[in-house]
Amino acid sequence: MKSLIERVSTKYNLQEVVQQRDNLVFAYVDKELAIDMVTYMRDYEGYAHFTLMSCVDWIEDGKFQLLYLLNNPETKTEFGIKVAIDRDNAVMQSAHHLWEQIWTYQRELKEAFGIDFPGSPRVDEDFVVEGWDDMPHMRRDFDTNKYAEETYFMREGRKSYDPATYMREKLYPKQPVTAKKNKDEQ
Amino acid sequence: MSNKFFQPDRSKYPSMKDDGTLDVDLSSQKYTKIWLGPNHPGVTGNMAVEMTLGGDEIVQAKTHVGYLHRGFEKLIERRLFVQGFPTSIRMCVAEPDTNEYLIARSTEELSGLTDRVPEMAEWLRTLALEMARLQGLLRGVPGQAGTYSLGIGVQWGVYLRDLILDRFEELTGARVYHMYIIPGGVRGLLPSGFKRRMEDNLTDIDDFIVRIRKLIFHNSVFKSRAVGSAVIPKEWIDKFGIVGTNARASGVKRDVRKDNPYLKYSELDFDPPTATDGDVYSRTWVRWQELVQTVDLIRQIMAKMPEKGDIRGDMPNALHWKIPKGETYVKLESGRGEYGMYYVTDGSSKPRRVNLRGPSYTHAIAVLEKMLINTNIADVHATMVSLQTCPPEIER
Amino acid sequence: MTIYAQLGYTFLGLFLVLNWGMLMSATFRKIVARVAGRHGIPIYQPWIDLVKNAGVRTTLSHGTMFYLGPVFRLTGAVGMFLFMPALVGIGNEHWLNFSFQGDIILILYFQLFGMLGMALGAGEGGQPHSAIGIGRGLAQHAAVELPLTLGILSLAIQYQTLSLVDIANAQQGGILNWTLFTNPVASAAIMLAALGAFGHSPFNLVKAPNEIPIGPPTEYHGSYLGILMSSGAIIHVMEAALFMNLVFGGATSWIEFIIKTFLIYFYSIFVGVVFPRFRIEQSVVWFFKLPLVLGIIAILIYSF
Amino acid sequence: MNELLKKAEANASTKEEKSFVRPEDEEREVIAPDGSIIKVNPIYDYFSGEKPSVEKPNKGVVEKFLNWARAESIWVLGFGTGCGSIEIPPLMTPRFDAFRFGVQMRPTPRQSNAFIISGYLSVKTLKRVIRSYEQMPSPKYVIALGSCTINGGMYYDSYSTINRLDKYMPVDVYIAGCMPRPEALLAGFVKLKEIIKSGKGEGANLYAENFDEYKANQKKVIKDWNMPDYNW
Repeated sequence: MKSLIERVSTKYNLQEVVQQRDNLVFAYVDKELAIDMVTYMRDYEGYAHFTLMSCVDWIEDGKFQLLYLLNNPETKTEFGIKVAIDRDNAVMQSAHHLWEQIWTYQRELKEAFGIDFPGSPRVDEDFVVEGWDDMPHMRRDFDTNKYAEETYFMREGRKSYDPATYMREKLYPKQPVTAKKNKDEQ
Repeated sequence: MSNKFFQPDRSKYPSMKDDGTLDVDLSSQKYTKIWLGPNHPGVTGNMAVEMTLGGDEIVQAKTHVGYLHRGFEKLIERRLFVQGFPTSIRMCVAEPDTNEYLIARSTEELSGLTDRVPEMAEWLRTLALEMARLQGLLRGVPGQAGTYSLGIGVQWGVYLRDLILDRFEELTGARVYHMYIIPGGVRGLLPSGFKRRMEDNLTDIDDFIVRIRKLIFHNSVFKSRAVGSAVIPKEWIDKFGIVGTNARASGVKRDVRKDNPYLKYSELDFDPPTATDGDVYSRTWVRWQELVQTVDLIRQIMAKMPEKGDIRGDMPNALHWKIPKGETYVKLESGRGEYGMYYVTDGSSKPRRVNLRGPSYTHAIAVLEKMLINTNIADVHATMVSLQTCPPEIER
Repeated sequence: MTIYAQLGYTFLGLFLVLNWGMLMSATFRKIVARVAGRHGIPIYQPWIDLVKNAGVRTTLSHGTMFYLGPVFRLTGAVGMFLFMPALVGIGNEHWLNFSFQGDIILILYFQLFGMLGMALGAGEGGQPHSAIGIGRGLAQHAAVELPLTLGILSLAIQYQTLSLVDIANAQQGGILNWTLFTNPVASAAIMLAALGAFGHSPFNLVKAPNEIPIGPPTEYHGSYLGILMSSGAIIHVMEAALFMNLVFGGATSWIEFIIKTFLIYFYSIFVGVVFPRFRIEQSVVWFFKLPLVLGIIAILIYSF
Repeated sequence: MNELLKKAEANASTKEEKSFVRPEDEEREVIAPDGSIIKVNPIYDYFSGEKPSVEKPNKGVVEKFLNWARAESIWVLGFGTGCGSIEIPPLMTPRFDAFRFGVQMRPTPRQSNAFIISGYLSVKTLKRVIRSYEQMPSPKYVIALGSCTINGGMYYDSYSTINRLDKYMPVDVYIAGCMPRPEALLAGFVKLKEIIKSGKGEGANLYAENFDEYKANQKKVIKDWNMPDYNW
């Protein structure tokens, strides 16, 4: 695993390499080099099994983080290739020619985050939601609670509590709210 | 087979273009469009297959998912780590315990508390996971014959599955959604007499295994329909990312329990079954062997597991639990194949992103659409069940 | 006997056959349930279903032929009954119905008539599953008819008649006089074809509950479905009675009728419970193999 | 920048015009077998858009007898809409055997008179549920399974699932729990039988009476309404 990381990181200028477990590595790569690197890993390093394509919305940095998680069936290791793309102009090169199932992931990401993958088959079709007219539903700034309250009918009498304050009120009703800080919350 | 005379001339069918479209004029009366599902007894769960038919043969198939979309991944982002539990286990109803393990393991690993989980809890987790696999297989193996309208096996199988659910109820207090595996360990020890009652049920299941073998695998009609139907060639395994029993039936031995052993699987003696043909018959056969193996594994676990011990490690206060920034991917072998969870935290008391990777995501969309082309409409249901498609894990 | 008395007996017989058919279908479901380990439906469930279907308020029509489909089916069922001798033998002349007016060919025609009417009616419903089910049903029916007709023709040559009453009467006087023993090859062809005629698994691809739910009757509801259910009950008994008269020596009393039809019907269930369903081309090929060969041999034996 | 603006404009204009009608349902010209050209509008030509009407029950003993038959022969539509459908197989198999109660599964809406909404309903499924429900002949009954149909349950804040089922169609029996056990379902069937026998199971007429209200609620959540108002 170590030698692989060294080999690849000089070739593709990897950043923030994190070895999470013995068999799991995450690393950032430049957007332009990403598909190239995925192809290289598949063809030359034996990472032939594509496990997962995912996306994280780092809204405070204005970035989407795409993840291509590859698996090597020989060495039983996993390599997560991460790409940061701009949140306002979210376009990424399509990888549908590499594995047959990738167009599904890209179709889902297009719908859930609004990331475009030009050239990917059926990328504009609906995936899970139908007739959606709001902003892409997995973005952080989409407030699902507000949407649900506006769209659906709440039943009267249903209440939600914050568990921490509710338990404190129920268990220690006489204690003032400005009680000592919990010791685990350091 | 004898049906060579009845094969239509497929050379005149239109073929699909690269961008997934098909040049079919529906008003030309040559083709019909039929929806299989969502309201159809022949689909697994709640999904739909939009089929363009030329005669009885499928020219093009498109899967439509999302009928079970609940937005789990969004909801979990709004909930505390511990509140995420009851939400996340409902992601896939077929084997809910797998979700429990994944989310417990991810949070433990990211907060660096993996070694606080006591040994007894690891054994109990293994037991719960194997019991979940067993109840899934008890539905799945006869269910394959059920797709060809051999319903008797299904009835026996579901009855025995109910017995396993009874044991779950005894162990965890619930029938379907158990919430047994929690961060730091499990919720309870084995009740007294559990092993004896479990052994009784396993004896019944042994009986069933023998009978189902006679009923299904020695049945000429089942063979004539399942052999050579819906074949997954070996080259497809990496190309499509096929995992689990579907890959093993095509001769590629891929099992997370062996490849990346988790929990106590390294101490157990088992060998994942394989077959070579990759058709419906071999997939069912592999699953039947796995049923035998799972029964054996549960016996091994109950024999090797210690009688008593700590079941829960020391964990932070659940209401004020914060996990430092990090990310991980945890996976396990569910009855349907590699089942994983990508978990990202950002230092707050709520997860940043949770992404579930279900095996059906590949099997039910890319593989199924490819495989259904040129099959008879009568085989669609059998193909879907043999791939073990489970819609809730596709759309979450 | 006057025509009115004959009509009275015929209607009484029809009533008996209808109820016996419903009881038999309930028994069939009970048996399947018991094999599965269940308690099963109450034995009177089909009658309640019938009343419930009659009480459904909404009735939709897709056109005239949609109305006529169940009517044709019922006509086929009643037609089969009218020209089928229920009981034969001395002293049972009033249970011969109108069989002196027609022969086996007419009965086979009525068997097809119901199906064709159903095909036209269900086709007008516009449901694609119905269309597929009809296509399958007619293809399979053609395959079933071939060995069945060959076997029947063999019997016709053997007994030198096409009249069902004469065939059944010729088999009286002992179990060894049955066609089953006097012409075993033709009997085998007929009884193998009977599996297809009853339409239970493995030949139930017309209705195929988890492929094309549920074939031709998909659009039928309410009273239409009630008519279909009752005509189905009559047809099952009548087909069993046809094979009883052809192969198993007919019946001389209602008790014998009930026992024999039940056993013949049970034979198809017995096969159906443990076998999955064929695909349509497999089913057609199956009838073109052994049953067809047996049918041809049966003809050849009596031709020379 | 200019290009981006143009793209945004293009997107905006297509969004307004975006039609949800499926290609096979679009208005088009079809060549008839005799060669003439016919204009068709499938949604209105192939389906009837007429509103349902209240179908009054019979009076006296007849209706009582029919209600008894309806109660003893409940034909359930085999449409598993949510995760509650995992408890349907145990219900129909040796352990619980609902056949004893006259409960049977039917594969087509035309032949069923009871609808089990098994758990949460996403909007996408709700559309299909409404279609199936409207195709069922009157009298028809709805059993709502699980907490999610009552008040949204644990999906109360989900953007994809509805919260209260009774705003979209009349519900006869609620079975609470997540998930309800098969015994609870059997109890629900017994309750439904009581309701039918006492003549209170008039959900279909309720739906016809308050048709406009139900339709408005349905159209509020189903953004891509591409079917006739009432699916006969």
